[in-house]
Amino acid sequence: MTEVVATNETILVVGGGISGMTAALEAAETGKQVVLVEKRPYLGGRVSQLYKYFPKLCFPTCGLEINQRRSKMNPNLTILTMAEVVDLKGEKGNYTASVKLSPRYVNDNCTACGDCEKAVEAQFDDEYNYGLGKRKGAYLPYRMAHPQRYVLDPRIIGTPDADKAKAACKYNAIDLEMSEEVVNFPCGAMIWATGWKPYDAAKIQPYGYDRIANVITSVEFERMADPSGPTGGKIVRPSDGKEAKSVAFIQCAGSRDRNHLLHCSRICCMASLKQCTYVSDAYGADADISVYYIDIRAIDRIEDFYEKVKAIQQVKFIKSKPASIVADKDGNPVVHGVDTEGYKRFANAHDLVVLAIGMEPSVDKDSFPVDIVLNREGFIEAAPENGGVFAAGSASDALDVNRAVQHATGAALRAIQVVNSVARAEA
Amino acid sequence: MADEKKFAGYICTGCGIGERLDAKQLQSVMTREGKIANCKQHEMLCSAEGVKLIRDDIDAGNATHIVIAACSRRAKVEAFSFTDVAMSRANLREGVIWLRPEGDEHQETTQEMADDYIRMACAEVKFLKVPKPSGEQALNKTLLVVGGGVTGMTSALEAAKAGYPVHLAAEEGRLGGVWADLYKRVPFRAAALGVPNGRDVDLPQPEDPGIDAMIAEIEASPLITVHLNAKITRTSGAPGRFAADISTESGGTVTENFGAIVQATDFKPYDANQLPEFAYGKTPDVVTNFELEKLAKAANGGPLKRPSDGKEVKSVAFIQCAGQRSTKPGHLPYCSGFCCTESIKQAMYFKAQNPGCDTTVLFDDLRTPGAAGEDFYRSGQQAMVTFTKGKASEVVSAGGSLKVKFKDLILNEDTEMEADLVVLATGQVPHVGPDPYAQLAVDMAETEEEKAAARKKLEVAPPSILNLDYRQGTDLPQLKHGFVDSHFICFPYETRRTGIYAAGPVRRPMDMKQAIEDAVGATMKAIQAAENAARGSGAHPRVGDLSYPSFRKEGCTQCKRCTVECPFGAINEDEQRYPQFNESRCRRCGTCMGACPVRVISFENYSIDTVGQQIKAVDMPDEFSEKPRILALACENDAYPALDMAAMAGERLSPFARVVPVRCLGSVSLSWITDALNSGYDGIVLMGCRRDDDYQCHFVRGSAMAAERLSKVGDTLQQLNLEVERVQVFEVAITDIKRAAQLINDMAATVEKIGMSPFKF
Amino acid sequence: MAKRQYSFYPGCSSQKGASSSNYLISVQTMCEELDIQLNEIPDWNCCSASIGYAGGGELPRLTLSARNIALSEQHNPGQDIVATCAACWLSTREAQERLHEDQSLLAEANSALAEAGLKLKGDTPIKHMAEVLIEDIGYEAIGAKVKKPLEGIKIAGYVGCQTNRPFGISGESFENPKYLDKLVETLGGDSIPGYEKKVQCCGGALAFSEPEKSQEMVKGIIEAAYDHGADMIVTPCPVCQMNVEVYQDQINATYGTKFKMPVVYYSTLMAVAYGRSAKDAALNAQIIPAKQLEALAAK
Amino acid sequence: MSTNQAMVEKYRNNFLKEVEANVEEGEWVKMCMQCGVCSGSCPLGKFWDHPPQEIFMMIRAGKRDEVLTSSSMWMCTSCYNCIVRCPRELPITHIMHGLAHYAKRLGLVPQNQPTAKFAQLFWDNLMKKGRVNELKLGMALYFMNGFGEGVKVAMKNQKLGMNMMKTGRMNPMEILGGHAVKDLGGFHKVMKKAQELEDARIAKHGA
Repeated sequence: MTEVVATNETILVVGGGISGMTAALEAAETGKQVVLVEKRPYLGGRVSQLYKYFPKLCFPTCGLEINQRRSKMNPNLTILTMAEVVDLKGEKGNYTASVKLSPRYVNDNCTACGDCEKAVEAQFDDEYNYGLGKRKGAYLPYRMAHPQRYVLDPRIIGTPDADKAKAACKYNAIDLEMSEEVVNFPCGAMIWATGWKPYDAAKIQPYGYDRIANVITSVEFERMADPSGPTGGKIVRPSDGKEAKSVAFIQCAGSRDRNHLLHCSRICCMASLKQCTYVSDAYGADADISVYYIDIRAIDRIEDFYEKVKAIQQVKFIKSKPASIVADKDGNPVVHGVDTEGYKRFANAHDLVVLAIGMEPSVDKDSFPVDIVLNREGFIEAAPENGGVFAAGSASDALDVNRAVQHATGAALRAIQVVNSVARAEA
Repeated sequence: MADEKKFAGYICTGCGIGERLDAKQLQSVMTREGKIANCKQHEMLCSAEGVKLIRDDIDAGNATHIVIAACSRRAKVEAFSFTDVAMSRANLREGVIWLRPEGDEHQETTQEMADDYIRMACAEVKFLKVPKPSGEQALNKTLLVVGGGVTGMTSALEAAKAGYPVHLAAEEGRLGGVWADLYKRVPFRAAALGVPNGRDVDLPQPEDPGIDAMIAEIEASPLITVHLNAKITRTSGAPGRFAADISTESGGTVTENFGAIVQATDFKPYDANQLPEFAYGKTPDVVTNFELEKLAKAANGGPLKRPSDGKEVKSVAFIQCAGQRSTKPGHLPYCSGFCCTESIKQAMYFKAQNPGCDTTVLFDDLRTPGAAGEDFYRSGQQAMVTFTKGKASEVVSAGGSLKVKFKDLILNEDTEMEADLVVLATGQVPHVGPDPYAQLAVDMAETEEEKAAARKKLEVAPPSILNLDYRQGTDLPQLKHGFVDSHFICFPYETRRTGIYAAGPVRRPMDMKQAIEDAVGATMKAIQAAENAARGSGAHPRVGDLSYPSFRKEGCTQCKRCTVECPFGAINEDEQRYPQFNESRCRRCGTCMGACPVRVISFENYSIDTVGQQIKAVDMPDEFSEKPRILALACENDAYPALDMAAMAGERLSPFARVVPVRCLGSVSLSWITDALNSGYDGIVLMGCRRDDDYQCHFVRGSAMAAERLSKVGDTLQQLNLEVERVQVFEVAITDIKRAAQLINDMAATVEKIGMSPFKF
Repeated sequence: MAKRQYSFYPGCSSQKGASSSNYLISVQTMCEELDIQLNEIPDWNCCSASIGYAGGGELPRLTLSARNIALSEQHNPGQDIVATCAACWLSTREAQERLHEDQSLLAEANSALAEAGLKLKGDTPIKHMAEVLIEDIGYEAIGAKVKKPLEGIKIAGYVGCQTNRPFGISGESFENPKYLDKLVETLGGDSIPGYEKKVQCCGGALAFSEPEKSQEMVKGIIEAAYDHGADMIVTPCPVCQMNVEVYQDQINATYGTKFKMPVVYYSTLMAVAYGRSAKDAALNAQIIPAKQLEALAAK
Repeated sequence: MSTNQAMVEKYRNNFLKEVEANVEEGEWVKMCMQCGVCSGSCPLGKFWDHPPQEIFMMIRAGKRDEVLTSSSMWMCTSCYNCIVRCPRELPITHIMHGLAHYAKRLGLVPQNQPTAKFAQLFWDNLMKKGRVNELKLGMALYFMNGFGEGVKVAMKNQKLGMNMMKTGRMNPMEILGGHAVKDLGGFHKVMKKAQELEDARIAKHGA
């Protein structure tokens, strides 16, 4: 039975992505007791699945390493993975949270030696790679996963694979008897940092994501470009593994669209510009890159980066929301539409089309533990009605990492204001 | 047992260490050579039982300095968390067996590798001390907020809400700053939930700016002291003990002490006189977006009048990106981010009091991001604001009205429109002090052009805002376009002056909502800095590190390398021109230690010796052994993890490599290099982080400083008659999993080519 | 089991001696087999399709449909209106939605209807026959009646525009509706799921005013069917059927093609699969005979 | 003064307002976000002088005559591709019909615009008997450009006609009477009233 030590001066942070980690660490490093709850088996969230950041083209794992070290070192921080908040009772300054812990089937004896993975046979789609690759039924989600502990896929429990894994472990780290449990503990304030999920590309029917192998999403492309990713960093066509030198990026794929997401997801323009550099780095003069856009939203200092990418000869910008994509006989996705600057109709065949997929907030208003003020787009609005619950990062709006971190740092202060007033009241 | 050192060593045989290596041999190395008699083995040291084994020794007073020979220092950190003793970890798992192939032919060299890591850990631990806080300062909860705009007011209010007193210093005679003239603000919220499938009804409208309410709140707060017409004429000290002279126009100066500082000086409106093509200054009917707010506020809901003749405005054109996103001299190269929604809002002013007024927004890319942004765009369209994708080229006044010439990018034609009033959507210029390194830039400039450019920048440098009495200049360092430097992705608030945080448009252009949110975050960091200073704990990224730099005064030659190289300007010079370390300004990167030619600077848990002795401890086979030794000094945040992951990925590393993690390449002392060469190392590989404008060094300049220092290492090599290839410096990222190992293997190949070092004794 | 009752709006082209009179015949046969009773809206009028806009303004056009719905409410109360013609369905359903959204328009339409003593409530569900089949009857029930599976007959499902957009069949996408393919499979035939022209426009009413432009598009529709080895094309829309079938001679003349692609209704297929005669399936009304269906019907 | 001139007077330089007030669904034009998906989606797109998005931009730019005298709107096949793809859910098909109708009302349609003529024939045809008489419509269509032209077209379509008759899908007898609504009087009254109300609303806006 898991024990969580907490009081009504404890801050509960929900979501262990960049926003949740930031909020939790900033509060903990100010001397506050923090419990961080993450649904996945590891921290880092979506940024752990990015290859590079715009505009610096540096590596998310670099900052993640610092944050992970900060969390390993900090005595004020309790981390619960594979955990979800199922209920929150009480009011600002005096809540009781109920957190559901799913079984990992691996205890903290695990040394991440990898013997169980070798022993297990069953394979599943690798969610870390958005299903582009496979992973074993016993797995370390990715090399830098923190906590550095293996996970057993629940689907192998009760199969011979589970016993093989157990037999292979020299450290008695595999516990097949683990079962779901719910822990209740007090907290004074809650920071909701559940981030975002990529919009379901199959719903954007004209672009044929569900019909055309060589139409993929920007998040999938990010995994593809990562040298530690499913293709070892090679930019290729899913249909035939052929090098993808002619790549089209389609902006506002699901965003700014009343048929899909009402809001502008803010990051997609920059993400595509960044991904242009992946293709250009990979194929140089042989690259042929097209960006189909409505407005390029390279806001503030990031304009520099837009200029930098515009300077790449192999990159074309076409002001158009393409009408449709159809596959030709060779499986090339052909993008149809009109260049609205002068009305030139086009039907351009590419090796690969990348949909700059929109950000859908991961805030489910029906299952949300307390009453909360949401906007029409589904993001949490700051409001006194929310009591001691504060959104951080992309739960509050479509934000890039820089803005998510700023916002999360602020959220930490909002929570501290609550627990400090509790402390003052009790002093 | 006060200062009596009791050494203990623990060798883990789990994870294959026991199978792949001769544990007896390891133990004898530790006891005989490492001189650690109290040495134990365990088949799973990280287990509760193994940890207890160690804990018991410590609690029994039998261990004050311990060596753990097991996995990487990055693994099992929580299990091996013995904060009350000095600890060194020998990396036998990721560092040796996972990087080495199995098989008898490899056994000897692999074992030697492991033996050396034991020797190195034993050597290191002897020179480690458990850091104790200096108690240099007590808790000072009071914050200084510089800037009376929305950003500064927010910072003050939020700090007060958390129970922290604030002094708010405003340049102007009233609060509100650049935002004071706003008639209305762009709505903060997106459309409310419950409007059926996103129909374009009930969309957000321009709303009260809320400035007066803020001012009232500030005046009502017992924790906030406001200084109007105030300048900061001197700032000294460090987090927890800042002292600032606040001088007001009346001539009076008060000196107050602060725990931390927030600079929220916002922006200055762009000077539109640099836009003659748009007839600014030629006719009063061309105004900037900032000036329009004044007109709107004066009209106060009534019809907006033309400045020239007071005629009611019936048609207005907004020119977006005026003097922005342009490389023309005098223009701003960046996008100010706020102007698109600002113009929509202002167009709606006209529509609100006269729906018949023609309002046209000439834009290139309309930038209304997020939920609230896109909703407000539709809100403007609902109000029948016309959006025309076009580039304005010229404004000419023609008989009582204005002609705006532009290229319609959609209809692809050069055309023009008439308007009673033209509004230029001009940008934000960060309101910051002079770049402290402007002078340095002149000195460092290589070409004459660069020098000239740097000089120009120096001439037009604005007056100081903080007047820091720091050795490295009066204000916060800048990165680009005058915006304050920080890792603006992962750690946006980490400026290069510990305890002083920039908030709002001084960091990057932003609208009011963002400035408010940004202020909350900066305030969080300021509060944290004050609290950590009181604990004697380091600031980001080494929060909790209680060590701090100390130096042997008698050895110091006052060369000033440390005071010049510190990336955070933490070190001053005292009246006798000795360095003055200001512990709580220090980020514990060790760059000063690396800079010091006479090796007098050290930390209790990181010093010339803790690394130097490891280098010496390595067993050095003779010239004819065909067993070269390659030293790799790797940044602990990027290169070292990359090597760990190379091990997990099954990469292979030369058995002749000996890898030592360093806090930052900036902390690398040339003495380590020369000692290593003198003691017979055949090659040295230094791996640090990217150091250009897009630097990844988490100590900002550490890696760059190191590179500069090491550029001179060639001379050392020549003096020793050694080939220059024997020492190489690389930028290595945490993702360079293959490459990190490859670079070391390449050095092994180089050594094979050029031969062993003659300096083996 | 009691018969399902629907208020039926056949539309002009289904009338005796009109261009899709064969559609009506096969639909009636199909309905007999499926126990569907169609109660024709007495004295219905033309909906003006989507081409009446030159002469007809907004209100007059809406009033045309309003009259039909009002008649249905009066004479077939409580019955869903079902149309077989895509244009009829679309105009009627659109009119009802417009009038529902705009109360002032509704009031005006009603004061017009009052001239003939009619009143529109406007709450009657308006369905296309395809909706009735897929949503009300279901593939299983449809398949249960099959006596002569369409074995070995390869059929391209051509959905066209107005049966598909903007309303379409629930659960189907605008770009790749699958129901005709499922229907063909249900009847034992071979479908062509990858038929890329299934929602290509045939030109609609512009087949008359802009024949060349329309026929260029029809050419593509037929070509793609041949490319996939189709024996025939099936469609739920009389305009599509007409445009794709009857101009093949002219297209051959213009482009030197040798098209002879039969184009039938889903109801034609069902009538045959249900073992009914060529006459009941109105196969005799094919300008390009559907030989395999004739053979099967003759068995 | 023609209604056209009257409208020019009334709305001066603001064609967008004129469209908003007088064109069916015209109030949507201002909501276009200029993405161009409609123009790319139109099956006859390549035949439009000005595709839908451009028409919207021209309306905003006040290019009144160019828009209303254009034959673009008459190219709409009512396929609804643009409607279902428009990210702002503009009822583009209906706006095109509305513009076409408005142009027709103002008498600005280009000479011999075939769809304009056919659409008018269709309307007149259905208004006579309440139901379309395909035969008469077909004949009228053939001869809409005069007798000589008509004979040519008729000859070209002769085979088609024969086929239709053979298969019972065209009935020569329709030339006499043909299908009709029974309550023709009532039908005409209803439509007359509808037209009156329509005219009244138009008058409110000045045309």
